[in-house]
Amino acid sequence: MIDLGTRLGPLKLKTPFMAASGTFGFGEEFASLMDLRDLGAIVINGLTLMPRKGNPPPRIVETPAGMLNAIGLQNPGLDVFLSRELPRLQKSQVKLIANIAGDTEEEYVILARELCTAGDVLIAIELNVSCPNVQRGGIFFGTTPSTLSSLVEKVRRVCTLPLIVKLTPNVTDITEIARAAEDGGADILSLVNTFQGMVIDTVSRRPFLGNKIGGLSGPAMRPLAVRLVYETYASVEIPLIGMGGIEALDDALQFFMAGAAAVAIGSASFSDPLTILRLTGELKNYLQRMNLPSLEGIIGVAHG
Amino acid sequence: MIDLGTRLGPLKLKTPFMAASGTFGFGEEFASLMDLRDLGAIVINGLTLMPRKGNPPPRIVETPAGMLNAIGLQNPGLDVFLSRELPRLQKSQVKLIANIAGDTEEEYVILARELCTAGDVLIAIELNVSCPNVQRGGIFFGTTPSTLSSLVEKVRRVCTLPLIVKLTPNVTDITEIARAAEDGGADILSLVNTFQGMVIDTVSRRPFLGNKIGGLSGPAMRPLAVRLVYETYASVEIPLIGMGGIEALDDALQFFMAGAAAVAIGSASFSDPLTILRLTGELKNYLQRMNLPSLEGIIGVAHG
Amino acid sequence: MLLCKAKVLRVEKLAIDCFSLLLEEKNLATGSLPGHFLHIRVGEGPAPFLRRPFSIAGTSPGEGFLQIIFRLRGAGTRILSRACPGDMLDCLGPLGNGFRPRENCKISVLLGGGVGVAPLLFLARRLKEVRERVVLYYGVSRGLEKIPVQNFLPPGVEINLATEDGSGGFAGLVTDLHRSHLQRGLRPEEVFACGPRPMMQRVAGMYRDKKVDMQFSFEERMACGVGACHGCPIEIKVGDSDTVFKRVCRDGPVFNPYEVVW
Amino acid sequence: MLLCKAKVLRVEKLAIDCFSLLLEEKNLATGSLPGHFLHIRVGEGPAPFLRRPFSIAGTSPGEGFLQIIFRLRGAGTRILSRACPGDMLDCLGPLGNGFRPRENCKISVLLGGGVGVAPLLFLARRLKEVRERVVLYYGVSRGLEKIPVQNFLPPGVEINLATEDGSGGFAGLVTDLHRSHLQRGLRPEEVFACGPRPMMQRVAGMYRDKKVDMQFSFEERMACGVGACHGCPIEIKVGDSDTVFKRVCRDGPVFNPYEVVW
Ligand SMILES: Cc1cc2nc3c(=O)[nH]c(=O)nc-3n(C[C@H](O)[C@H](O)[C@H](O)COP(=O)(O)OP(=O)(O)OC[C@H]3O[C@@H](n4cnc5c(N)ncnc54)[C@H](O)[C@@H]3O)c2cc1C
Ligand SMILES: Cc1cc2nc3c(=O)[nH]c(=O)nc-3n(C[C@H](O)[C@H](O)[C@H](O)COP(=O)(O)OP(=O)(O)OC[C@H]3O[C@@H](n4cnc5c(N)ncnc54)[C@H](O)[C@@H]3O)c2cc1C
Ligand SMILES: Cc1cc2nc3c(=O)[nH]c(=O)nc-3n(C[C@H](O)[C@H](O)[C@H](O)COP(=O)(O)O)c2cc1C
Ligand SMILES: Cc1cc2nc3c(=O)[nH]c(=O)nc-3n(C[C@H](O)[C@H](O)[C@H](O)COP(=O)(O)O)c2cc1C
Ligand code: FES
Ligand code: FES
Repeated sequence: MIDLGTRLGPLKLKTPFMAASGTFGFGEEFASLMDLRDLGAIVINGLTLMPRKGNPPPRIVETPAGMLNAIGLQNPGLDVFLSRELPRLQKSQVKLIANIAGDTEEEYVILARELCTAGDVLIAIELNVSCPNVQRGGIFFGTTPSTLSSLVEKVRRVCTLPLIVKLTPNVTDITEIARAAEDGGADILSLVNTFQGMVIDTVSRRPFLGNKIGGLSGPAMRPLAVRLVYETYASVEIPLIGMGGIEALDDALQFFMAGAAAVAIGSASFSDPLTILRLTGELKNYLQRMNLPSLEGIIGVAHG
Repeated sequence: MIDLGTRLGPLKLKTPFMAASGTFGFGEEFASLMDLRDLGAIVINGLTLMPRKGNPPPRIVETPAGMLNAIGLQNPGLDVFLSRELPRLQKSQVKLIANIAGDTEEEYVILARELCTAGDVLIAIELNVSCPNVQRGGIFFGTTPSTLSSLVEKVRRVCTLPLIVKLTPNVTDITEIARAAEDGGADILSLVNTFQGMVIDTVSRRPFLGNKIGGLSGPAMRPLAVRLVYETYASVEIPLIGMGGIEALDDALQFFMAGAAAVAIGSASFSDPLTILRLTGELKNYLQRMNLPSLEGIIGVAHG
Repeated sequence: MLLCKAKVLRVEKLAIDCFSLLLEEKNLATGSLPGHFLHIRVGEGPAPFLRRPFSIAGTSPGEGFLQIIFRLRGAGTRILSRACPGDMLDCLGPLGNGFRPRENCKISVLLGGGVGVAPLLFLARRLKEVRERVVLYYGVSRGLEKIPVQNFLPPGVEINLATEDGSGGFAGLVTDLHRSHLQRGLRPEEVFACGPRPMMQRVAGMYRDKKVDMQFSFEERMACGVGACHGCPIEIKVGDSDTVFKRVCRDGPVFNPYEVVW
Repeated sequence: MLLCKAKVLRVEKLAIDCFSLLLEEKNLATGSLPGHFLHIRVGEGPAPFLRRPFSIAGTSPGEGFLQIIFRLRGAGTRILSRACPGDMLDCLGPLGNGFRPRENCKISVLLGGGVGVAPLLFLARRLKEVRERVVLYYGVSRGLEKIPVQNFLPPGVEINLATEDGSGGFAGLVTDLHRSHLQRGLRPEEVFACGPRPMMQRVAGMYRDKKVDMQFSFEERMACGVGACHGCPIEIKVGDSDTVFKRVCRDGPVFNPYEVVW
């Protein structure tokens, strides 16, 4: 019997495949195509305390083997989420992880505290300290070790759910940032968010995106993300969730072997909404073929 | 009459298209395919004081819309270069730029001093403070502002040729590094070198490259490089050479509009060795069509 | 919404850089209404990375056929134009909210600019069944780009062509042609439009004071196509001074132009 | 070295996952020698990003034809296998240093493992014109993968087949077959090999004490293919204890196995 389950510190998942924040909505948009309970978890779109309008269009541009996005955390804000969205989601039996972003430490703390007691459809909190597409907050917290560990500490105090910190790749040394998050009390690290990029429209002679800068996701960035997971695995004790350009099983295996105990699928769901389920089946076959009773046997093996 | 010439501070080039270091050898390998004097300049493969053996194989792996390389600065060292390679190159009338890397400040200084007086086939010196594939030196100098400006200052003192500093993209804030190089006395900045990445061979369950980590080049990284050029342009006064994934004229135009006064073509020469000449012709047509007498009219226009 | 493979039956060149693609997929054909679109995966590998959205230009539910009409723009449409009969195309659809014609109404006007006419052909066919007059305005910049819209329409739909290069029909902008008809007494009760933004904006401007039901179909870059990513915003007025970004893919692509921030 | 477009004349399936490609390009056909390779651009877009190197398996200089034989491995060879007659393939070549047969010599032995036999077919044809005996050893793991080498060879070349699955010829490793012949008195004066590294290493090992001229063709990942990037290193002994990395593309692909660090 193959067990696809994976354990990330205090968090247990049925499968190691999650939907990445910002790419799968609350899952509902895809509900008619699959049984959402077959997903390891869905990390829902980034939430903020107050409603966010998001960035002006265009927000998306395709790039070689990838895309830039500059959504700008469009979301209805905590109150509307709690009163309008969550009750509906409660009934679905889906495993949801809330991705939260604040302008200030206080906002993160409020978001975490409120969401931890909001209902058991939420199984973890992911701190987004890595959004490249907003003016304040977001990535600011994710690039300075001391700022980050102080933030994580404060959130840790009110957070009764497993606490994930999502790291930005736009730093000189991710291991330093990762250790800061660990020191602050993170249970799990998730890496990576998108790389900052720009496309210039050579006809209008201006940056193409409304926000000028966007975040690169997709296969183009995969080797960069694998490296970051590999190096972070060697630097912290807490488990990792890997992501960045995963489309095929081999891609996911690279992240597992680099040290990720679970992976998230982001933009691949745009071209194939069934990516996560396909990979789930393929992983099962792979483990069977390799005579491995569970995923554990390959997590981090690339470190030799 | 269209003038394809471009001026980068003290450096004047016949065309704004250069061959990027490490991808075009000394040009000789391609000499039977084209007249090398039609190139703006060739930045030759990284040179070190002592011979470098380079990294164990494999050194190259293809990735989505790009590749990783981990050559490790294989080169015969300064002495052999000066005695064996340079005399031959002197005769060619090609414009060469030496790309140099050291383990210590002293090594950079010696390399720069010797090369500045070695012969007039060399028209500039490019400090490689951004090679991701060597243990010491290289990228170390390119990630700390104070270290970098001190290095550039020392080299500046002995460097009688235009001094280019080539920046790494693997930093939290490239503008800080760029300003440090400018403060140190760089005439020109060239950006960017490759992004650190990794591919794991899921059959052997080990990093694929002999050096484990390699540098990503090619179209995959283009949007990341354009962003870095755009931001650096707004932060320094000295001219920029842009590079990263340029294959087509539109790609080069993005860099020009972001603020580069010249661009370098790297891995695109692998799939099409004639890329630089093709782009040169296309740029001429473009300027004609747009009624622009020279490139200057579009450099940095994306900043509005 | 289905994720399915539709069989390519025919690829036809309609005009310069303009093609129609006839597909067979029973459920798509049955479920699609005018204004709906398909999100199509072109190519196999990682490039092109994203799906491409195309309006549905018509269906034959009985046979299980449906059609799109597209213009060559970049890599994705180039690949599509080379599809061969028998190829299976990965389609997500039908997506979006279609046009919602009025309950009781006699005269419908449809304005299509360029390939924007595609969803209007589908709509005109359905409307003709229930309206006294269906008046289609179709504008192209060059006559070479004109697709033979009459082949896609039942008899009785009034076709008014405008070409900017004067090579056929009215010489000038399709909006000017329409305006002249309004001045001569045309009184539509509902107006549908799809085309370049400046054209649609001109149409909206023409009706600023009128109490005519207007539904325009908009375009925006899309990633998911189903409402999950907020990648395809359109700015919509709320109350007197506020605005929000709605999703073209899920809240549209058809919007009331009075509510759109142009 | 030329950068040119070669016309695809024929794509033929030779065995499971194994194809031959017949190309027409006068100058390439004339300039290529056994051991040379082509660096071929597959596909149009950014993927696959790098060219793919393939040994030249034969030429007909008179007609301007040349041939490669390849095995399906990944995206690049899949695209190549779908080439159609008339397609123009962007080729850089001939590249590398070919095999350099001895001046005076009667018996040549060639050992090919899998598709590594490709350059040896070309070599065997040329050698047969000047040697008394040309003995080819050809090993495959499964009989299904066996290509009909006899069709590529002139009469008189002695073909010795080994299949690891025992489905034809000698049942076992091609190196064991060769060893048994050596034990029974075969005395080659020169040995050429191309195939998987372990196989070539076994061959080299067999001749450790002998004074036989040996030339093996090696593979490494390549970017430029012309010697500019140092991407394709092979470790070569220098003197007693030192080594350097040479470039497979420009200094090879043919090397003396005694000098290679295995
Ligand atoms: C709801 C909707 C319906 C559409 N219906 C039609 C139709 O019926 N016929 C038709 O010819 N075109 C239609 N379009 C536009 C069509 O999607 C684009 O022309 C097509 O995506 C271009 O792809 P490409 O790869 O050829 O071009 P490229 O320019 O190479 O595409 C690059 C990227 O930009 C996107 N893109 C480019 N142009 C547009 C555009 N106008 N709108 C949205 N995304 C764009 C592509 O999807 C892709 O992600 C529609 C767009 C939308 C949003
Ligand atoms: C000098 C030389 C001669 C060759 N001759 C032949 C031949 O005659 N017939 C034949 O079938 N194959 C030959 N090969 C191997 C052939 O180049 C690879 O099988 C091919 O590149 C695989 O491409 P792919 O896209 O199908 O595989 P993928 O695995 O998808 O390729 C990914 C990358 O790895 C490289 N790669 C994969 N395998 C090899 C390999 N064995 N050697 C070098 N690069 C590799 C590819 O070039 C590409 O850059 C030769 C290689 C070299 C270096
Ligand atoms: C359209 C889009 C929106 C995103 N929104 C968020 C977000 O709100 N919060 C967050 O932490 N990450 C967000 N991300 C980043 C993804 O969760 C993921 O880290 C990244 O896309 C890399 O994975 P991929 O290559 O599989 O897409 C977003 C990505 C995309 C493409
Ligand atoms: C094989 C290879 C070797 C390289 N060697 C060097 C080098 O020696 N010195 C250097 O400064 N950059 C080196 N680079 C980086 C390139 O000069 C260039 O910055 C990078 O490849 C991005 O451009 P591209 O995407 O056009 O290749 C190398 C790149 C490649 C692919
Ligand atoms: S494209 Fe994702 S919400 Fe519209
Ligand atoms: S592939 Fe560039 S040197 Fe061999």
